[in-house]
Amino acid sequence: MSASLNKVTQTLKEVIDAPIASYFESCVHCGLCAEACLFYTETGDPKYTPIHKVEPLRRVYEQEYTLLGRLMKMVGLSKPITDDELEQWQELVYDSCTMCGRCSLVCPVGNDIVYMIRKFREGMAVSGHVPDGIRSATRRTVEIGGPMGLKWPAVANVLKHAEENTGLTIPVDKEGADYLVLLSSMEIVNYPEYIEALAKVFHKAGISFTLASDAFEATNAGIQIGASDIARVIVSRIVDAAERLKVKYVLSPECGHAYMAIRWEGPNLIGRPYGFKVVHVLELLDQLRQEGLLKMKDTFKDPLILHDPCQIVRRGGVLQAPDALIRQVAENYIPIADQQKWNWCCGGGGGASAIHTEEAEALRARAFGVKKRQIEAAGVGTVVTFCANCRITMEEALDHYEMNTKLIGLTELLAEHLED
Amino acid sequence: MNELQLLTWARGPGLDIAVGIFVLGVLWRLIEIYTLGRKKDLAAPRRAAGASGLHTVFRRSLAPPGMLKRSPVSYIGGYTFHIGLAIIVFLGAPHILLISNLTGLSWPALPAQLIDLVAVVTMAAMLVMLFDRITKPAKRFLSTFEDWFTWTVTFLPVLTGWLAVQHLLLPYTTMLALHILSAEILLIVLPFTKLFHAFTLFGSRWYNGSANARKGVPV
Amino acid sequence: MTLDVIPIHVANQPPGEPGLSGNAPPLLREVAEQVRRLLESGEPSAIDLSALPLTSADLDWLQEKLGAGEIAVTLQAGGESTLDETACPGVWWVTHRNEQGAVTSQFIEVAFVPELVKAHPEDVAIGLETLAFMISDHQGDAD
Amino acid sequence: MQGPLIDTLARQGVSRRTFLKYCATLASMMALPPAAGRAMAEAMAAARRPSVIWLPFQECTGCTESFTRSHSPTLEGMIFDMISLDYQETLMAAAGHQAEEARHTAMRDNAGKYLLIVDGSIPLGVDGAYSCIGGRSNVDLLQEAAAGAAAVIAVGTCAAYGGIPKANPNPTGAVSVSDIVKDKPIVNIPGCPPIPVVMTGVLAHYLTFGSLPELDDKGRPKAFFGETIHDRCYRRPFYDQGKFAKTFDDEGARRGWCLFELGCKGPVTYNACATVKWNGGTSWPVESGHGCLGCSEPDFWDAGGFYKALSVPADPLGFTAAAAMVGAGAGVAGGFANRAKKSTAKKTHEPVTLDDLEVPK
Repeated sequence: MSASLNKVTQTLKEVIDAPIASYFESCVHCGLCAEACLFYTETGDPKYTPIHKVEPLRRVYEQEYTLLGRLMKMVGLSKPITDDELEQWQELVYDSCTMCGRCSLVCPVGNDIVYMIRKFREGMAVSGHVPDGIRSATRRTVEIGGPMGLKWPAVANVLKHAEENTGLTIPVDKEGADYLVLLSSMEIVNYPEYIEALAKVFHKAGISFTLASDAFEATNAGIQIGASDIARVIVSRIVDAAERLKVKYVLSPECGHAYMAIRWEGPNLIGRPYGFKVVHVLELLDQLRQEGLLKMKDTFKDPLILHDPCQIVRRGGVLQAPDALIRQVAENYIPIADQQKWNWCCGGGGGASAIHTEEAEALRARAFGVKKRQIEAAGVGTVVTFCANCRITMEEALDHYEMNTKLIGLTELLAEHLED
Repeated sequence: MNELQLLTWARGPGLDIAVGIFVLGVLWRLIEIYTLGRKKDLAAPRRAAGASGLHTVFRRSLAPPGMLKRSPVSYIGGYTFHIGLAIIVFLGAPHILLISNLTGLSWPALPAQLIDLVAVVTMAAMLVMLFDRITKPAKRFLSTFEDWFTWTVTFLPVLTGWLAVQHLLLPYTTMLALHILSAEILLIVLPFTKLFHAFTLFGSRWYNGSANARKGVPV
Repeated sequence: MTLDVIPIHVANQPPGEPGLSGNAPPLLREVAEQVRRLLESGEPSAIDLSALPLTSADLDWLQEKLGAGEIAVTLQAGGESTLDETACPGVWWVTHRNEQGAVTSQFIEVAFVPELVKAHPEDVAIGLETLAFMISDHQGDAD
Repeated sequence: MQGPLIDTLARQGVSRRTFLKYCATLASMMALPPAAGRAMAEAMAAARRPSVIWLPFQECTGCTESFTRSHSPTLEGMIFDMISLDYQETLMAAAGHQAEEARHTAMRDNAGKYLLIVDGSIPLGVDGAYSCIGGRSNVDLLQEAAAGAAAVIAVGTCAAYGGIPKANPNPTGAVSVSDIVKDKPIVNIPGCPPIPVVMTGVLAHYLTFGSLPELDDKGRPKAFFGETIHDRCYRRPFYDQGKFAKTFDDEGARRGWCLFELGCKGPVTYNACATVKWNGGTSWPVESGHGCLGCSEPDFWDAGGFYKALSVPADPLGFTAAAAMVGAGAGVAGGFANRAKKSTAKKTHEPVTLDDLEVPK
């Protein structure tokens, strides 16, 4: 067995647990998970059936942790995993899985397939069977500080602009603030309006907040690539900063997997509960709305639909806030059929949007078909979302299909119509 | 060996062996699977109504929104043959007698003609499911020897039971012996094949439900 | 003590008389066919009613349809047998009973005279011998 | 006593019409067409009665009782009018050497033509010493008599299939007639005891057509053993409705419901009791409130108990508790091994670095 394969099995042996065992034993090959996966529904290619994407993991489970499997392995009746195989599975595990978790909601025997993918990626990552795009994003995050290679001076520059535009101060490294605000590189570079909107809201509500110069980046390529050790390094920066600055809350930005990383995976990565609370920006906004602190001066008139980012809604549990907030600001909000926890992914989650091979991009464009139909069926020109990654994925897809649809971030939309 | 001896063997040593292996297998597999354990989730939980492991154990028995339309054969066929099997196994008079003999529990049976009808419907549903497995790309793609094997092993007891009652193909005694033997094969292979989902699906649903319930998502 | 005193009552029929099975009406055609054959070729025939899947309601129906004719023969031979002509001449309803009175077999016989009614030549010959004895006895007495 | 049958009957006061009537009923029972009854009567009336040698082996005389218990000239009783019974230990007046002499004479005079009736099983243990007549073992006597027989009729379950003597643990090494006689036609008339009229039917068939009736795969006349007790049972509708007597004195038993749950073997027993009945058509076991024991089937004595329903275990399950222990043991052992393996993997865990993410060389 090659050294890398050895690493794979060692790693998988560590991560395989009772739920994974139970899931594999329960699978009856009914194929219903395929019907929940946009890569299958949009391509019709059965290799995209979610449970098939973790087939090597199943074999390792069977060979290592079942008595019969061990016997079979001993007498040489089982098929060991190979590097070639993992190479082949890389596309299935990364390019064509956005970890949207829709399959986990339909499996009739209750298998949490996305949980299995997440574990399987641990093994894929340690053996280097990962797409270049995610690998380099991870490297940049660890070595430079963010997936896009953004450094603090550039961020400080954006903050300065925001202060100028809003006339409000944006505190940095301020000890004892209520909220530590995190950002995602994508917001800093592409949607700086988010920072301005946030400043306005905090100011209006009279809440103290701060940014940390050594922990401004919320995203965590480590959990996308599936390397917990690396994810831990990245999340520790935020935890350290939050504890150093003694904040009560850490505010997760409009970014799906960032929320997953800091809110749900973080404590498990560092091995202890936090001394602070992690709040998603929409949760905060909805709380302010309920307290009457989020008053609109006017409403947005164009008909629009809402795209629920998987990691925040279905997998993150922020279920009610987005709907309540959009109704606050949009006059012609059109609810769509598959919404909230039943939403369809944009096609770029789980690190997929960082993969820039021709095949991956073509596949993403096809997978966007379901979203495209939703937009067309609703007959709207505007889509509101609250994840920078969804937004950039959809922008690329809309360009690809030459659709004239406008994308707006929810926080930004609220800020625009906020009472002065 | 004549057919009465075969029947007596099936009812005697055969049943003993089959039930023995079944009990052995079920306990072994359950312990093997669930002692693997899992890490405690350290993230602060979020509570939501209707989100818990137990909720999911029950909720997953219903087709999720939109799925019935996407895959009607899987759901309607699946429901039909699962419910059919349950009716036959738990409401057929001879089966109740067996259960009562093994456990001491007893309840009223359904008329034989009704069980007959259910058996026919169940077999039809299973054949439709088989056809579906052959023709539907995702299912066909996932299918291994085990899938065809377990289908056969599940189908045979229904078929032989029905043939025995209908006096078709072979004398009743032989068919009854084959029926009991096929049910014994089913018992023996159940813990070691995907048929074990009959036990693990509760654990799986519960794990999925409770993990997501911590995030406040009723799944 | 009679049997009814014993508190075990055996229901010979399930509750609610099983009705007509629908097997009786075609038998009428069969009988008609046999009668036709009897007329054309003089060949007698019979239908074994106990070999057919008939309910007691079917038998009643059949018996009622065929009706009663002019001749009713009673035979005392190892239990009572009845050979009754039906309303259709040439069609006989034959019932054999054992010594306990239970029906052992039942037929519809199509014949000018049921076979069993006719005396066998050998028996007739024996009868003739008996007659000859009687005559010689009588002559002896007269002498 | 070598004249035509009809004369013998006449001497006993059986009229020709009575005989005709019996033949009609017999034909009906054997599922032969009505015309066959007539043909049978004609043929039999004129037939010369075949010589019959009746050998009793390991038996209880129940079969003989069954045939001889009819007081009046009934169908069953006619058996003895139809044959020239030259040797039957229980019935014959002769004994000892005289009886042996009678058998030898019959065998010599009718060589190749006589019928051999056997009741009882044949013990093979200790060279057949378990059952001897006049110092000769049963197997020896059977082989000698079978050699010159036209056909063998094995009467009763013991002769047909070994019966009760063959039941576990079969101390005498009992076997059936067909286990020993391989070169003669054999008709099995099983039952404990068998239905007498079946014997009459077989003999009538033999006398009428000169051949044995059609047999099933267990050597039984199909006409009588073609269907199960269950299929011909008047209580069958209750089975179909799911109405069962649970004890011999409950409401269900009083109302005549199905006896399946009380261990009735009707569903797997091929015999004619339900239609022919017993004691001159008076009743039969199920009608009397007791389930069928399955006495006409091979090995009925060891078929899991007379009072155990067919769908319940024939023997108490013996492995289950042990299997549960072994299963739990294997599971726990596997569980420990798995956990050890997992903790080793964790202990030897080397932190994943960025370099690990690179493509393996």
